[in-house]
Amino acid sequence: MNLRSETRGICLVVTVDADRIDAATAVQFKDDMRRAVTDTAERVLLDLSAVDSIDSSGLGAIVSVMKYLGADRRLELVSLSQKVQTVFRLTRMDAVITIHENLERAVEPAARAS
Amino acid sequence: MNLRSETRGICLVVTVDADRIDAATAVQFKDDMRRAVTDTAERVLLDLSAVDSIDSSGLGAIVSVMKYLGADRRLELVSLSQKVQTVFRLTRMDAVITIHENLERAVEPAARAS
Amino acid sequence: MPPENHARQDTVRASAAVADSRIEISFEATNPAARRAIRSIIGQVEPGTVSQEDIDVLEIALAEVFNNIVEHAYQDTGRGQVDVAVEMRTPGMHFTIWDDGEPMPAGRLPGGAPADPSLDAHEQAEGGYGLFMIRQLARKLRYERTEGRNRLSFRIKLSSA
Amino acid sequence: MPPENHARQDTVRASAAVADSRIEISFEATNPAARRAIRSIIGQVEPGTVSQEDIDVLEIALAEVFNNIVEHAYQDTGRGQVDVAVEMRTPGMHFTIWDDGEPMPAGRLPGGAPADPSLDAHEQAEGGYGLFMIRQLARKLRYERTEGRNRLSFRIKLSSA
Ligand SMILES: Nc1ncnc2c1ncn2[C@@H]1O[C@H](COP(=O)(O)OP(=O)(O)O)[C@@H](O)[C@H]1O
Ligand SMILES: Nc1ncnc2c1ncn2[C@@H]1O[C@H](COP(=O)(O)OP(=O)(O)O)[C@@H](O)[C@H]1O
Repeated sequence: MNLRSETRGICLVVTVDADRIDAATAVQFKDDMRRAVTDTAERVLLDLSAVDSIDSSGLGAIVSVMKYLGADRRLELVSLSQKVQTVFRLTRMDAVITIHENLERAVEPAARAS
Repeated sequence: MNLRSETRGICLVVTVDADRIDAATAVQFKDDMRRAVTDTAERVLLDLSAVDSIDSSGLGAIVSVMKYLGADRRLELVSLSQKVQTVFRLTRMDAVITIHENLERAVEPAARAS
Repeated sequence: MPPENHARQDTVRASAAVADSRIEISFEATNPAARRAIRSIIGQVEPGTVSQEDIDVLEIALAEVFNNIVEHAYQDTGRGQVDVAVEMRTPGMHFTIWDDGEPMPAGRLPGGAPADPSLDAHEQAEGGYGLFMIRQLARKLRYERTEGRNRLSFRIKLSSA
Repeated sequence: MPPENHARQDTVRASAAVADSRIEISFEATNPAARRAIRSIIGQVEPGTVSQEDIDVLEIALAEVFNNIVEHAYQDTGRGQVDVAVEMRTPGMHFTIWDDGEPMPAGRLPGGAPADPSLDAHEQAEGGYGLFMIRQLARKLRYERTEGRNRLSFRIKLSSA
């Protein structure tokens, strides 16, 4: 799993450079994410703009990263494809995790307050 | 098989309104063509612009229409898709039947002389 | 692999009416083979006849079902055959899927569960979403354990584009 | 249909190395089912990895092979099963195709013939183009009649897009 990370103010932006987070790649994603988020800011923005689809294993991996971050740090998602949105909607995960339309919206002050 | 025909000077233009001439439709095509070309001018232009693909059965049906027209009347083809061209090239049928890029070219005087 | 061919026997039984709307696909229980099988099934849909949203739903449902077989029924051994019978029955596709792996827990299809809105994000379950999605997307979902095989059948609605 | 499953037996034999690059597809010998099977096979190609020209060649070759089985081996009865094993082996797809219909004339694969440039258009043959195209497009083409089944195998080259 290719991850690129970059600090933006109080946020760490992690960009996934793969077209799927699925059964075949979920474990790798989880491991690489844990490595990427060590010692970071409060907010981790996961940019999924390159990701076309995700399955329940990928979803499980994202939950596992959230568990790893614990109660004090937050994982938020950015730029979901139609298909990825469908998976978040079907599992009602869209009600418990913050999802931003794009990176600009995610880092603007209003979003920070939400 | 939907065929539309129209007289254009000394030509009868027959337009195929189907996306394939294949094993499933070849017999119908042959029958409908024979009906369409009764008592017509010397040149029959078969407009294939709507046809995406053809197979050897479709090719056989076209040969059968040419046999029906005999030595005095000619069948010429117009507007072949990439895939249809490939079939004519592979079977070397492009060397024995006149193929026009488009209808304008087919009906212009130069083409008539060829 | 013991390919006792129940899929084929069903074909023969069902052949009269639906024969030429039915195709069978078999693959080894690995993730790459499952993905190719999904593309192969989606490829059967006549281009332009079905909305992209319905194609997405088809892809999501099949991925969850096949991944469960690879991961749970065959326990990620990468060995074992998956047989799929696909029938076009307007307005949808009907699937029957067989495998020779482990049965479902307690011999029944688990319910699965969605995210729990009363909990924080980091307190959500890491699993169970697969079956919850399958149950939401598939109609006439039915699981049976017969003659040592798992048999799952369901229908996915496909509305026109 | 007597689905004596030689396709499956071959799977087991060949499974070790190529297992997860192999998918099997079965369908009834009708033109619509053959078309769906072709779409299903083309769908297995990862989108964007292969040139449109190579996809066209794949479609043309499979259409000729399947149409011959529908028309000649099963003589347009619409009854009879066609089993296809598809293996991805870079740089191409390898096919093995079985049917239970009539054997090839004289038990051998005919040559087929192209148009004859020394004849006028209206003097050309009406048939024989199918096999000629198959022979031009397929590599390692091999026909065998074994245990009452026809078995045709060949490879189609797929170069990257
Ligand atoms: N095909 C199957 N064969 C055996 N057990 C299965 C199968 N599919 C699902 N299960 C069981 O059902 C449980 C729930 O499945 P699912 O909702 O897909 O979540 P997950 O795969 O994330 O655990 C699995 O943990 C497994 O115990
Ligand atoms: N699968 C098959 N089973 C039996 N006979 C076949 C098969 N394929 C081809 N043939 C024989 O080979 C001949 C040539 O086939 P082909 O080149 O496709 O031309 P056509 O189908 O137009 O006759 C056929 O006429 C038929 O006699």
